[in-house]
Amino acid sequence: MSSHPPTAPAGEVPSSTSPAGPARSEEPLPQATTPVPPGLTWRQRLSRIDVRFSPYLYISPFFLLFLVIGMFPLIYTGYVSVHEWSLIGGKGEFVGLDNYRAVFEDRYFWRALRNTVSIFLLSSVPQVILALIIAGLLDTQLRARTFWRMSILVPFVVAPAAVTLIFGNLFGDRYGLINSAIGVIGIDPVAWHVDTLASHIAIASMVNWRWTGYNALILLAAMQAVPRDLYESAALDGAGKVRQFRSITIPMIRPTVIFVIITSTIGGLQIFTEARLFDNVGLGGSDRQWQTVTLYLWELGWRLRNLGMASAVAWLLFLFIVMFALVNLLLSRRIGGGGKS
Amino acid sequence: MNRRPGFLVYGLLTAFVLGSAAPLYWSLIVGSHDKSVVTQRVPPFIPGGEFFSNAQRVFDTVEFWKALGNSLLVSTVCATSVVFFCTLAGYAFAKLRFRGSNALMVFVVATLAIPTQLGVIPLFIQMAKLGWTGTVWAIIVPTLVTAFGVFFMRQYLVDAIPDELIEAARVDGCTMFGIFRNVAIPAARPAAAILWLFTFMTVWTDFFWPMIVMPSTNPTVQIALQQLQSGYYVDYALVLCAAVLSTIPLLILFVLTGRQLVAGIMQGAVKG
Amino acid sequence: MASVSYVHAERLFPGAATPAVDDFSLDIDDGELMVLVGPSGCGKSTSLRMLAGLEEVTAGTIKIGERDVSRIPPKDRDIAMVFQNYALYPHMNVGDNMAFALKMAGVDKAERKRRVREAAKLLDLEDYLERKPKALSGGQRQRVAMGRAIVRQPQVFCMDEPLSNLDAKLRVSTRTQISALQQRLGITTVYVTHDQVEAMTMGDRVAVMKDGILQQVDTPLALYDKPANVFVAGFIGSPAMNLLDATISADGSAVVDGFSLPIDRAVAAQATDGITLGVRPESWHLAGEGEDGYPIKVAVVEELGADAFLYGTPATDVPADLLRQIVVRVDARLNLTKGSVVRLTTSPDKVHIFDKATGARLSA
Amino acid sequence: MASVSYVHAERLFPGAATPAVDDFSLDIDDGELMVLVGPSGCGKSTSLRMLAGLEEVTAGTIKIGERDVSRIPPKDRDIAMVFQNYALYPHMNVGDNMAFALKMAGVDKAERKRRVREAAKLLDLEDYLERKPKALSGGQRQRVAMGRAIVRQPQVFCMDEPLSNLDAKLRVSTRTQISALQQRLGITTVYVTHDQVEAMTMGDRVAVMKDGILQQVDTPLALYDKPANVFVAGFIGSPAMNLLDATISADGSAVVDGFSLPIDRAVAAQATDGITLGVRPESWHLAGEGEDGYPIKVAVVEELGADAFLYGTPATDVPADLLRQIVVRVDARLNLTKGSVVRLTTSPDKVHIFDKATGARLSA
Amino acid sequence: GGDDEGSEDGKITLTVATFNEFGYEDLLEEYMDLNPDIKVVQKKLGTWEEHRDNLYTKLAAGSGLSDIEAIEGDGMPAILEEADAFTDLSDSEVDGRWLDWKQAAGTSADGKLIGYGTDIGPEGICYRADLFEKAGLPTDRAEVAPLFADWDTYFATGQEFIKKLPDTAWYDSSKGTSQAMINQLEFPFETADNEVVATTNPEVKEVFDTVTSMQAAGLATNLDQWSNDWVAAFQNDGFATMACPGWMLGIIEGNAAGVTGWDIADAFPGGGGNWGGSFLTVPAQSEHPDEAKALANWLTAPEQQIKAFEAKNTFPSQVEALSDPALLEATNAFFNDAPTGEILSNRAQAVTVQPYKGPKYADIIAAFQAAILRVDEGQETPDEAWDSFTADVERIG
Ligand SMILES: Nc1ncnc2c1ncn2[C@@H]1O[C@H](COP(=O)(O)OP(=O)(O)OP(=O)(O)O)[C@@H](O)[C@H]1O
Ligand SMILES: Nc1ncnc2c1ncn2[C@@H]1O[C@H](COP(=O)(O)OP(=O)(O)OP(=O)(O)O)[C@@H](O)[C@H]1O
Ligand SMILES: [Mg+2]
Ligand SMILES: [Mg+2]
Repeated sequence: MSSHPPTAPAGEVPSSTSPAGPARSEEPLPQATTPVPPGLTWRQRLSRIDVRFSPYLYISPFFLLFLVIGMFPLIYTGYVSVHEWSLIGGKGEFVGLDNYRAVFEDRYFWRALRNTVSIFLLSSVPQVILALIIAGLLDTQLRARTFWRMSILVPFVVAPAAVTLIFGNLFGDRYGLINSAIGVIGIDPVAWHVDTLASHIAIASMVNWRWTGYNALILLAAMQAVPRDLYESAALDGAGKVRQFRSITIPMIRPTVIFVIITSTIGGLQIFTEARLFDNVGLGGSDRQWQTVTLYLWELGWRLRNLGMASAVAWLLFLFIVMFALVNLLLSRRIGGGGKS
Repeated sequence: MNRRPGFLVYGLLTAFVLGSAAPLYWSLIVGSHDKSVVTQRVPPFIPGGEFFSNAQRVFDTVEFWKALGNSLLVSTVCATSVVFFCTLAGYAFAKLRFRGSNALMVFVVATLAIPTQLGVIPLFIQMAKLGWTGTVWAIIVPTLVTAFGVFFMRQYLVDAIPDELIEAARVDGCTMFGIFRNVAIPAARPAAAILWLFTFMTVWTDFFWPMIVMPSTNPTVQIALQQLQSGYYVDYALVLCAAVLSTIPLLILFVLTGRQLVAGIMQGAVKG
Repeated sequence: MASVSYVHAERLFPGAATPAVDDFSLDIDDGELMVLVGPSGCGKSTSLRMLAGLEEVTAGTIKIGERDVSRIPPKDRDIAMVFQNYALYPHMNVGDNMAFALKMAGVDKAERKRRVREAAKLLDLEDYLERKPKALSGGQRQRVAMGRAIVRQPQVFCMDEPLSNLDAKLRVSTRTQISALQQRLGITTVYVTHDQVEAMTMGDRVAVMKDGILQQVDTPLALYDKPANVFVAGFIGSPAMNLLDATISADGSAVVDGFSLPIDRAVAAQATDGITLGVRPESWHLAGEGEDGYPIKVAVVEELGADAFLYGTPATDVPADLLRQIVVRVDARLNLTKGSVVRLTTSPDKVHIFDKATGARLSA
Repeated sequence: MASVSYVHAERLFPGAATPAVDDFSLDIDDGELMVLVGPSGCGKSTSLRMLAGLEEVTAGTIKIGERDVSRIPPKDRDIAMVFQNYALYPHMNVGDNMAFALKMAGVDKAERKRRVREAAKLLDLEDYLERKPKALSGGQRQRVAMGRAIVRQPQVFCMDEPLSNLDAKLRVSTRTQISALQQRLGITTVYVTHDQVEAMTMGDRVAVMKDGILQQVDTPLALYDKPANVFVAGFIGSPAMNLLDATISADGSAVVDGFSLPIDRAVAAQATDGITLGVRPESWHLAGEGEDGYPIKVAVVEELGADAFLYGTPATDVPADLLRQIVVRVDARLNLTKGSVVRLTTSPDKVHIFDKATGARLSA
Repeated sequence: GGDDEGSEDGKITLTVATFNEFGYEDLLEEYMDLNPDIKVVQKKLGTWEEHRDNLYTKLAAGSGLSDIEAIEGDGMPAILEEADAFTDLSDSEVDGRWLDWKQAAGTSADGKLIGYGTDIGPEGICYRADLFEKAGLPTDRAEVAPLFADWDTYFATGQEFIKKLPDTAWYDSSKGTSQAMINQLEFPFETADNEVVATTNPEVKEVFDTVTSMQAAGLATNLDQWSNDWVAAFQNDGFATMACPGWMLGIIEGNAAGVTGWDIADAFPGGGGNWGGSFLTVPAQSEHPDEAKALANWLTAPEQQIKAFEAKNTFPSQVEALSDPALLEATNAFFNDAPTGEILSNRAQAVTVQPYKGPKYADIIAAFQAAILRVDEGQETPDEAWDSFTADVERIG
């Protein structure tokens, strides 16, 4: 039955030095005690090389491009940040940490930081809570569930720039629809473009509008992965719907909640478009009421044409994000009750 | 349990959905009236008939056709390239054993947390040196691959391709690339479609980077939108009409592929 | 504790053409362990879940004791359930898992603690109370699931394939533990399985289901000895009963593949059309030298150590087919070469006779 | 076709302290069906995958025929493999799945077609050639996986638990089909399972592994009759052999729970320390009236129809423990009430004797 | 940007980047007719700020600028700092073409002419005659003019006005008004050698104090100039007057579409004032600097500027054009058929002082106006606003 040709043709040169080549470290050579294997054919050797190097070949496009467009800029930002560096004139003198000091001494930096944190809190906290509620509602035996899921996601396809223009209109200080609406129920118009907190709420609401549905779907996916029999078991154990949500759903999807919180943290600390387009000046208000750190970075770099200082801000922003992500992780662990065991 | 949800659930969901749609509807209302509508005490609640004349003005005021063309080109090229390269890398990370794979994957994940703003300045300097600022290259090149794409494809392929399938193909006589072609690509197809969509949307909606590298004379859709609002006076009928116009392509895409998009988001999550 | 009755209970899933459980009537005595058994999809789980209140009863009623519970929410039925995947709360430790139902019922902390400790002792789980489920082996998780049911001291236990996630060895030892425990506690138990060995070994009585319809309820041995129809005959027993289509010859004996087997004529006479004969593997004998017998060509002999099973195909003109086999239990040390032909006999009182058209049992 | 030899083969996973397969030597004859059996994680799959080239051999060699294949890539080993999950290419139809390896090998289209058709006929898959795997039942998928291996006409078949995804009934019928097929094709086959019944029924010879180390290789019956050590004794046979720790009394008989059992003195004398006695469930007899015997309190009697197994605990002063049980095969129709005490006897030639310290067999 | 440059069928393509409304559409057509071998493409942006961001980005990138780039007057000093990046446009042909101060503003420290002046922004006061009538004020533009003779009478009239019509502010924004007042100072923020004196200059402080106290008196709308609400205020009788350079007429007309009653008075408090006006430059990046210079020359010649004025009210900065009958006879229907040409010409001649603009001028005045806006918005008291203005100026350096 064997229809195969003999595998080692007679003419094959047996290589007495074993053909391990680069394989040495991973596939040890046969020990002296075992007989040296007969030489591999050229084809077999090729296929060993194939096995060994293909993975690197597959990942290399990513890493090569990433080195150029991701890694290099990252490090270069650090380099720029310790130089005087103007947008037009380019590199100037080495100034050490002066740019950082200048940033720290600039009250608008601190204001931008405050605004960023405030907008981030106003956007991520209600967003996660709302997303949890929506996900809970979607995690039922709905009719036409695809319709509901897609509807929830509609805001996601609206670009932030468009979102901001639309909301910028809705949040008009005197003649905006929202002020008209709250006027109906007897509330005085809110100066959305003047009052610090109001402007933060307005900007946060844009972020929330766009991302809540998206996050709800992520949470929904996690909820659906919760085995149904846990709910049945809990029902038999006497837990009502709300209790089930609290005692089963939330603890079970905790990792995903943390994931959502962290991604919205990273996103929240980078808010730019909404703040930039909230008015037509684009600097974050007369008193920088809603200037975020990224907008501040942009102002430094492209309005004041000081790339050195802007780079310093970029690095600081990075540190803040890392810090926030870590704090978040710790906090959510603690809150989630995962601290035990 | 099989109890169907009651009115409360449907009611609340309906409220959320209306909330999701309302701002878009409002921009349609404003965008289809003349500009006086913005300051009316009681705004109209149905769209008017000025949409097409407003749209005409949008095209007259800014280079909207060019913007649409640019956005379409950039989004398509980036999405396609991301899908190709990230499937390749994601597959390697998901299914191939090689030295350093774990460390490299950790690296990929870590880069997910790096804000785009961080690299903007050198990237800008680099683009300027290459003479690409102001051309679509400046947007395309930095998005040819994404760490997210690699991560996403890896997560998907880890489960989508049983190890046995790869081993079966090896025993059946496939080369490494043969396995990629015959086993990985067919298996990756659903995720690849989702990643394509996702990248397309992300690139389409991006504002920050195009704003820095693209001149207003060669805008993407988002840049064109911003130009409309930055005049000495803002004609909201015009601006919101453009907001609607800029969203229409994605809305169409969404209607066609929303199901996959929803599935994709949910998939990414369970495994993320 | 209480008895359980299904009275013409039905469950029709929305959109389904036929009910998943149809006209299901079954009385379970107080303290009895009733096993529901049947092939996949026959409606076992649905029946059980109807009792637990997890599945709506679309017609008929279900009673626990004298109380009609058909419309009562699960938590008020005083039932504990053990799920196939145990449904342990992964974020709670073993103790909390066991105490959860008591907590919901507002039992005070000291009492909760006492009852959990008691159950843990019974199940040899005392050392694991602080562990999370994922730090337990499969068998331990199974015991925790049992413990969670026990602490509640409910009127009825419902168990849905509680052993199917264990490996074969553990399954065998655990099933005897569950039987023993159930007897000791004396709590009415409904136990679902698709494994007939489990059904036979555990049940006081066994209810066999197929396509949502109850086929037979009886003690394990009665099911084995007097299956009510072809389905039960084929389902109960391993290896399965040999079922042979036969015609009745002029002299009243049954003819299979051209070979005639002696049967009880009185019974055969009741058949409307053809008949189906059922012979258990252990009911065949090898015919002696020169003795007449049903000729079988040996395909495989499975030596199980204590016994051996011979698989073969009728050595007749009918073309051989790997899928239609005769199984015979033979002596373990008999040396039969593959391909040789053996001749089988049996005695009329060991042949089960079924109506071919209806599948119903004709023999007494 | 070819024989297969493992020569002191070892697989040490990077980072692991001990090899997953250690000093494994095994010769498999041309055309033989060798079963590797053992508990989960014992290294069965690893051994098989080393043969297929999917797992590196870190020491020793593996030969197919006379050829050392230890360093040869899988595709050049001329091996076909059947995986537990079948590993069918989901996007190809059945025909393409079967033809894929031939296509890779550059076999021309007409020949591919012919060979696929032939295999499909053999496996009764002709009607399904156009279907995608997901449109097939579990049993059909299993047959496709077999077909994919068959069309290649390889020197060796490697099968890793090819039946474990089938339900119990189908598993039993399929295993006889695989045996029959293997005999017909006469291709050397290495078959991995963790199910000892499968091992016993299918293997020409069976290799029992534990913790990466080969324990015993022999025919199924030889394993049953003469297990080389306590592990094999306990692993082979269902229900498992009763293993009882015993001391040797002054008169040379073995004492278990204070009760003495007669054994072969010559054998017992070899023991260094204590001994372990092994008695299969079917090797016990119920002692007659007045006769002396090992007293067992009946816990459960499992009626399986043809047989019954009695599970009980020694009726001694030692506190009862649900987990330590004596299993006895008894007559199916014997009516034993739970809680009653029976007395067991056996004969010295049916008692397996093992060294308590090493576990090695002492009896001949 | 630069990708569509170069020649097709031997033609030279020139790009002209402008912002807002320069009124060049027809002129460029005309130029192409006159020069068949040249193709001109205009790139138009919305605002100067946006145009400036774009311009600087391209300057930094070293490529991508148009052959002709328009520069707003306030931005010119900073551009002069980058004079090396632009072509010297000096040419005997254009000597004396512009008002002196206009030409000086386009000339770098080392005497290179970087920008050709296009227009200037002589300011009048636009007012709502209908609201004046309601408030019992005169409505005829000749009678109104004396009310606007100096800042004191202007503000005093305002006080009268708001007593009658409390829901309507007197002027559009503190920002616009303060801008008008700053435009009348000679060295508001920087000395001739570019020393920053913004916070020590008593004149600046006086402007600040005046504007904030008038705000406190209720004369201002408290709206940010150019904001959406400011735009909306045109439609809602939000205010009655505003400082009104020529180019503002078009904007008022656009924002106040449908509102009747606008008029313009031939008067400006404190004499005259200039607000805005732009330049055309030729970046050194241009591949066709000579052709570009020729085009810029042609576009800023008096005849062409008159046509631009007719198109978009951009008031000429060319000496010759000021006496052109086409300019002097121009009227504007929206402003009650006011002889806007004549009025603006008068206003231009009334301009006696031009503020000196150093390189930091644009940033400082932005900070100054932001400080005033903060008072308008009630975020800070005038004192606080002044303090933070001081800090901002320090930050600008
Ligand atoms: N939620 C549901 N909606 C519609 N049909 C269902 C639902 N649940 C079960 N069924 C159907 O009802 C029938 C009985 O299902 P059930 O789960 O009771 O079977 P089972 O006997 O427990 O099978 P198994 O041994 O596989 O668990 C099946 O045909 C199944 O498809
Ligand atoms: N890729 C790997 N890396 C490290 N250790 C491994 C790997 N694969 C298997 N092992 C270890 O090797 C040992 C043997 O594994 P193997 O899969 O051969 O067991 P098995 O006998 O097939 O078990 P099962 O019946 O569960 O399939 C196990 O202890 C396992 O943990
Ligand atoms: Mg079930
Ligand atoms: Mg295995």
